[in-house]
Amino acid sequence: MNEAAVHAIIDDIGALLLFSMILILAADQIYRAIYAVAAQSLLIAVAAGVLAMATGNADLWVIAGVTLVVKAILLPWVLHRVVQRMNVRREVEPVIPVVTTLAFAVTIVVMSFHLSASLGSVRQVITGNALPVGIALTLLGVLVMASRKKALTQMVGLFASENGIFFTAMAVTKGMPLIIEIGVILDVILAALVMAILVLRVRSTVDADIADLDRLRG
Amino acid sequence: MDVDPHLSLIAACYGAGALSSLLARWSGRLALGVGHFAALAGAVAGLCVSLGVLLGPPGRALTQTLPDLFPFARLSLAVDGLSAYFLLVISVVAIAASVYGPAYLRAHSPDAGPARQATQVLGLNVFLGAMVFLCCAGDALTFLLCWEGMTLASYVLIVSDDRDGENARAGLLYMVMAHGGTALLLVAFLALTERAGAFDFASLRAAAGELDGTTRGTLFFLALGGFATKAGVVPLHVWLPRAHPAAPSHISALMSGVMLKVAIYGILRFAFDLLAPVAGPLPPAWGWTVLTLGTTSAVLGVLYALQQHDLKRLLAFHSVENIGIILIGVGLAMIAWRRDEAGAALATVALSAALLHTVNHAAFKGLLFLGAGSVLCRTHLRNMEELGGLARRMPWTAGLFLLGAIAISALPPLNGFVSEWLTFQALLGGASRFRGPAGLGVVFSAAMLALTGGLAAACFVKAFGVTFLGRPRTPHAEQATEAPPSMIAGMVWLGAVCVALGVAPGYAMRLLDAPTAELLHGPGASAVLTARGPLVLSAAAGADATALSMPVLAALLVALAAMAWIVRRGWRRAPLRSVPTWTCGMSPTARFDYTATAFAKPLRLVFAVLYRPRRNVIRDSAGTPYVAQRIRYTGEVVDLAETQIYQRVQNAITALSRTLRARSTGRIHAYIAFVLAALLVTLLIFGVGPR
Amino acid sequence: MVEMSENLLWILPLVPTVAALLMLTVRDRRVLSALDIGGSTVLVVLAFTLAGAVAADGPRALGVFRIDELGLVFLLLLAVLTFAVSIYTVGWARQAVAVGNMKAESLRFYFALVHAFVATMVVTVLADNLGVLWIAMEGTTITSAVLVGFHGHHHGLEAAWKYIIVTTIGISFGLFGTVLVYSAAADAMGDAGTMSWSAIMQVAPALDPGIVRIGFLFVMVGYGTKAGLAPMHLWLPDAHSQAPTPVSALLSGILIKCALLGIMRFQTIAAAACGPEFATKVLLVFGITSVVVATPFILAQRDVKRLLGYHSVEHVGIIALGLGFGGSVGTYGALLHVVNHGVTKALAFFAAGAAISRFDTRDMRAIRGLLAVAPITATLLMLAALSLAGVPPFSIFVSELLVLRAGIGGGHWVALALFLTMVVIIFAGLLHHAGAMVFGEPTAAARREPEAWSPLAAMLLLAVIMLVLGLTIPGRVDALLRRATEIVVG
Amino acid sequence: MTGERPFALVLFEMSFLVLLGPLVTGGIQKIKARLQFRQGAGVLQPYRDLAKLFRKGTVQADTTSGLFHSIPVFVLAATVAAGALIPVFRGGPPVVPLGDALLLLGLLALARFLTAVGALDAGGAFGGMGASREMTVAPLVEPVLMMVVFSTAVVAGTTELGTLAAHRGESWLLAWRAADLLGFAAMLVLLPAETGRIPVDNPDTHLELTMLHEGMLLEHSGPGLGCMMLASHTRQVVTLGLVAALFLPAAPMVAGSALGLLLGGAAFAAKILVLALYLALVESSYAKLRLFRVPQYLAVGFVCALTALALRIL
Repeated sequence: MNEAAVHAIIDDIGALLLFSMILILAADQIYRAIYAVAAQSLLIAVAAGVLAMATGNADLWVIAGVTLVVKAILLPWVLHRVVQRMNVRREVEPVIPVVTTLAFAVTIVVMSFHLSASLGSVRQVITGNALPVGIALTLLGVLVMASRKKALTQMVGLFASENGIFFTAMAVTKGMPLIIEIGVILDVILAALVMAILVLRVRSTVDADIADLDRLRG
Repeated sequence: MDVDPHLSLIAACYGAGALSSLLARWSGRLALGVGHFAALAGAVAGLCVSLGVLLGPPGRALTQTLPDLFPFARLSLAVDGLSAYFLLVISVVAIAASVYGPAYLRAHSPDAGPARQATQVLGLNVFLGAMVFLCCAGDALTFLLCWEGMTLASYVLIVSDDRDGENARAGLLYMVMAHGGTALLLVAFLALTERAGAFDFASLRAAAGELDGTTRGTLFFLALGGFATKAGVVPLHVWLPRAHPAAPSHISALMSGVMLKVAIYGILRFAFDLLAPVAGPLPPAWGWTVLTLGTTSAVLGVLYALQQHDLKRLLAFHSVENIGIILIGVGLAMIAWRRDEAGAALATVALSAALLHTVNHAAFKGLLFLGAGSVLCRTHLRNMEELGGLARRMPWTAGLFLLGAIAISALPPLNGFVSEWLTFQALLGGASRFRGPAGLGVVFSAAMLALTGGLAAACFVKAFGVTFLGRPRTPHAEQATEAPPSMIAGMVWLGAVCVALGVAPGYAMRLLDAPTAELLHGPGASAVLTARGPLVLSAAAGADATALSMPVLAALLVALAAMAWIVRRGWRRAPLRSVPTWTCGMSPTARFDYTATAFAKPLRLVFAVLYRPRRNVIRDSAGTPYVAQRIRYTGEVVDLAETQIYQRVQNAITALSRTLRARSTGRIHAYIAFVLAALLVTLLIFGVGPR
Repeated sequence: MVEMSENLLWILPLVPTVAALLMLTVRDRRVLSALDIGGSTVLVVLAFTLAGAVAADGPRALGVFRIDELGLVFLLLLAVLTFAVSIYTVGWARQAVAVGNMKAESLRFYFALVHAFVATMVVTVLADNLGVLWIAMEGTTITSAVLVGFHGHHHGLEAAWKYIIVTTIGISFGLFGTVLVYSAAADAMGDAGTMSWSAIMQVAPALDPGIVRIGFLFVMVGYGTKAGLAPMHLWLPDAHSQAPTPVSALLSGILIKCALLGIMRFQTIAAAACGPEFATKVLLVFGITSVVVATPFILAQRDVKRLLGYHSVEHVGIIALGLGFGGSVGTYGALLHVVNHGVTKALAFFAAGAAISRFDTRDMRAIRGLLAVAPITATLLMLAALSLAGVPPFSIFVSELLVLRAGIGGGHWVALALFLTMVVIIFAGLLHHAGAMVFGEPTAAARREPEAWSPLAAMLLLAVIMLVLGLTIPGRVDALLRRATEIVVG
Repeated sequence: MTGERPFALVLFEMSFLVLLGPLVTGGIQKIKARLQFRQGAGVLQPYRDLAKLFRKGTVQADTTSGLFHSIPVFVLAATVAAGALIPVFRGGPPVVPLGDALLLLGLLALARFLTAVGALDAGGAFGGMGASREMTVAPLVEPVLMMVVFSTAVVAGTTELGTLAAHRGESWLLAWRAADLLGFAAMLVLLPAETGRIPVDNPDTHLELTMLHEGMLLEHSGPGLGCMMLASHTRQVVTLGLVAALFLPAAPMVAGSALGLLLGGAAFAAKILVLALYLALVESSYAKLRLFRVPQYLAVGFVCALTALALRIL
């Protein structure tokens, strides 16, 4: 299929990604957030597939598969299990009001578009609006982590921002080298496991959410 | 350039001394002996080297390149007249200190472990070596390294003397202020080296040649700030009266007598050598600043000294005063220095006065600190209110201390008077030369100098009288015995220097030739001051100039004293009865003796503006207000600089950081928010490039 | 010889990995320590052989690995510190097991994790491929996070959580930056993009400045978080203070430097693409911020290990300042400071750890009179404090001098004034704390048993390096640093 | 104008001053007595006192150190040596340069220092009190004296007293400038302080707590006390001589050294007499000041001296 179509598709997917991100931001229940991030990863996988078709780059197919398996299925499942294991309150507890968070989100999105608008020829390398969307997703994911109490929501935010990076990465012509992508994903999995272990250990030792501990200060 | 074996010899001596601290592993006593002997050897070698340079052919400088330790700078030594002169000053006191040291350390702290003795030996040798090679440094890096080595060694000596918190605090204050000073010096030096592209003084001189006025001034004032901190110039002096008393006494002698002078060396080196404009005089602002600082330090130093009852603390404050006197001379020299005849002559007188007072102060202040050390190690008391009556128990120490007291009070026929006389003459010459407000300012600082002299005399009447005379006030003082001979020997050496420089200063002028001629490009000291032969000091080159002949005066005094002695003895030996002191018929006890507080009380009231004295009287009367059973009086004076500046700044910083730390959160969300914010801000500031 | 030394590139990371795997199989403490020391010894030997080879004939490359002088500086520091740590750990582990800070059966996991951690750092240093660099960096985070929380009490876990979350965020930013730079490279090279740093450097001047700028900023903030630059530093005092002492030494001594290596790699690219002053300006800002921010927390600190943590923030700031002042002098000074601070800080952590184990507290108000209890440790602590404060004849003075030179040469007067003021204030604070701990009368609670040999040996080793580097810069070190400087400055 | 003074003359002048000292004291006492309508003792009384003292034995406090015994000797020596600096019979620098006004002040200060030390030696309250007060007043007097000396020295370009006197020459009050007047006024204010008389000190009392100088002599007795008394007489005349040299005109020069000496001596005696009269007047017309009023009193002198200097220099 031709450039323009790919651009259009990628842009649409980017829009959907942003939408899912906003869902995560606005989610009032942890499960919803988890489902949203799963959906997001699914979209990433789709995008990978599209690009693979467009560029005929076999690596992208693999990446699409791995993303699908790991990030759209495995990690959400892990999160889900953890939530069940430590039967916590399912509501997402915001640190700052959701509305404020959304306002921040809007500014971030605007800024990232403004920023990438200042770029030159290189924009052809990254397909369509992948760059601003990627920046936005990454920052918004971090915004989630900063504005939500529960450790699990923070993990969700982390994966969301990883998704942003992935989106940009694969939108770069011919994607990144396969081995790197794989390594990155493995790292993400390891990190997720370690985090899960930490969460559970704290839950077992002191009955509190690890993200609420703030005894170390100053 | 001729590589010189003598400098290596000095280095070898101090190095050996430093290494000998390892002997403490087997015997601390041995380590002390060997270490101090090595220091003595180094000092003697230093003395010889400096005399060789000073008395040798003019313009000859020893130079020696050091191994290239750092790729970015070549280390070297260069001993010109100025360096040699200060090397002389250091060596004179170092000889006394290293003779005095071992016996003092053994007597003062007999229970000291080998580790401590090793530290003290190591510290002493590193301290001396650092000072020597600081004055001999031929490049900025050597200078800075020795400068910091000097500070560090003295710090170690302070904190190692006594394990109590007081020493640690004193050391901390000292170290911090010294570090601040070093920061200023670093900037001043590096600004030059970056222009010169090299570290050696010759290139720095060349680089300073191209400087514009403001940069030159800025650099000078930076350096002046750094050196003034080390020299204990008011208001940068607060560390000095704490740190110097805390050190072992012979180290106090070195710190007060020599280390401060090293700062003077730095000021001279910077003002007249490195930064001096190629043509024309120094900027007047420099000289006036130094003169003002000097006058202030002189007056305030002695005023605060007057109210101290801790013997060593009192001496430390007097160091502030004497540094002030030296700086008066330096400042005047900087103001007066022109490249013409008369200017050079006046500057020569002023600078000679300063340099002469440098060695004089080193001698008598060293002597006084050693004397205080003997008292300390025999009575373990520093508060003179608890002493008294020591003159009968430690006659040698008392006599030598009195000698030092007369010298530091600038009384004839001793050396202190000579250098202050020169300073006065220089100031007078300046007054009649400048005219106008400048002249008046100069004369005013002369009057302040006179005030300083009088107050110093008062202060030392108090110090000597209360410490050594009257009745012993405590059992410790009662049971005091004379100090061991080696300590006496150390003091005798310095006393002899005081007398020699006092009675025959004309011969010492020869030593001032090289430094004055080099710095001022003038005729040199002896050409001006001893124009009428070494027996007569004259205040200017002319034949009709004011003259002073110390030898004749000394002879006259001796003759008159002899005659008076005969008259006093009378024709027939009159009987001598010994009775109790008259105390209105009561049986006299030590409580009748005048205390130091009481002695200084009138002056405290006269200068109450500066002292802000606090007093509280606790009067417990048994029920009835008419009968007082006991009255306790406590009074103290504050150091204005300390209370008004330092404590406020410190409190402000501490309070700020406390609150910051208390307010800081431990929530991870804040951490993340900071990271996010940092990224956003950076992107907004730096990210948006030119379209 | 040549291929031999290229083989070293894959052998080096393998050594600690194999050691770690072996450790998992044994339980006896002595055997573990023996393995530990053995592994680190091999590492040191190989590292120095490699250094010789590189000094002899130029950088080596093998696949995604490449060693040049810049990396070599960090590799040698890493090897030496690992060696010192392994010596220190002998006594430390015995003591920890004795007082029950560590369970004997979990000891092998500890040792294994340390070596895994070292392996990841080795990869970080050797990586030529920026992606591999990133992966290894994340790997260090994961392994060390587990180590930080190893003691298992909730303080440790809290620190570990903050550490892994915050640094992972940072590193993901780093990844994003890497991606952007990669895309720029892909743009410049036409179709086939590459992630190899050396290859990108070939085309660096042709890269699109706009996107490289954004990429560098992402990397700066991202890896800067890992390096503990303010204001992303908040996790650092927590993690470095909660980790077991040897791990703290590794974290402060070398890990944050590895992050700096990453930044420097990208700095070279950015300098080539957008002109040098852009990158240096950013580094300057972050550097001065770190120095200023660290100051009040050092002054008002009570926990000795947190104190050292904040000191790491300050010194990373100084390194960034050196890079920010730029020029060959500044960069040289910064690299030298990397080495000096690594060695000194490790020494400081060792001594502090010894003091803590004697007084059973990290509250400096409760630690008194260490000199009377453990003279040698106390002296070394004092020396380390003086060196950290920048007093000659200790190494840090020299590197700070060079940084200062660069600043004055560049005429950054404001930054210099701030820097010097803060350094003096910090000096006061640090010396106050150290003096309070070392001097005075020891409390009754203090343990008075004689000092164990192994910690002393480790500390003395580091102290000697600290002193030697303060008194002189040997010719070989100088040559190494010069070439490394050329690599950064170009 | 006047040639240099040979060393023999200097020594002669010195001994002359020493011999003159008690007479001046006696004279002042006599004038005071007359001003108070008393007969008063003869002008030679101080000589008689000295003679008696030197014949007496010594009573010494048992707590004193070896120093105490020799202090009077050195005090006397220092004071007398100061006398060698005063030009008596004629101005002009000495052939063998000895010193200048600064040295003179220094020697007097040395004497004062040793006296104060001796006063503390015996212990007991009075000596200490006297020493403390003396050393309180002295530092305030010295700078003002110094400035007065400077105010004339900046013109002559030297501080050598003979030269200063020669420079002053025969100029009489008409030739004075404002600066001279102010300097002289300052000097007159300082004179009682430096000679230890009312309103600053009171030489006539011993056991009154207002005493300064006399309190320091309390523990001295016999020949020692004699030395101290002689020293204070000498000190007084030396101070007067200083004033005379600085401000009062010298005798007109005539040929023939003998006649010249005679004239000079007469002129000096006259000058001393005038100043003695002044002291006596002040003493009998003022009351002793409280110690803490003394600084204010001296401040007057300070201001005068400073103004004199300003007029000279500006």
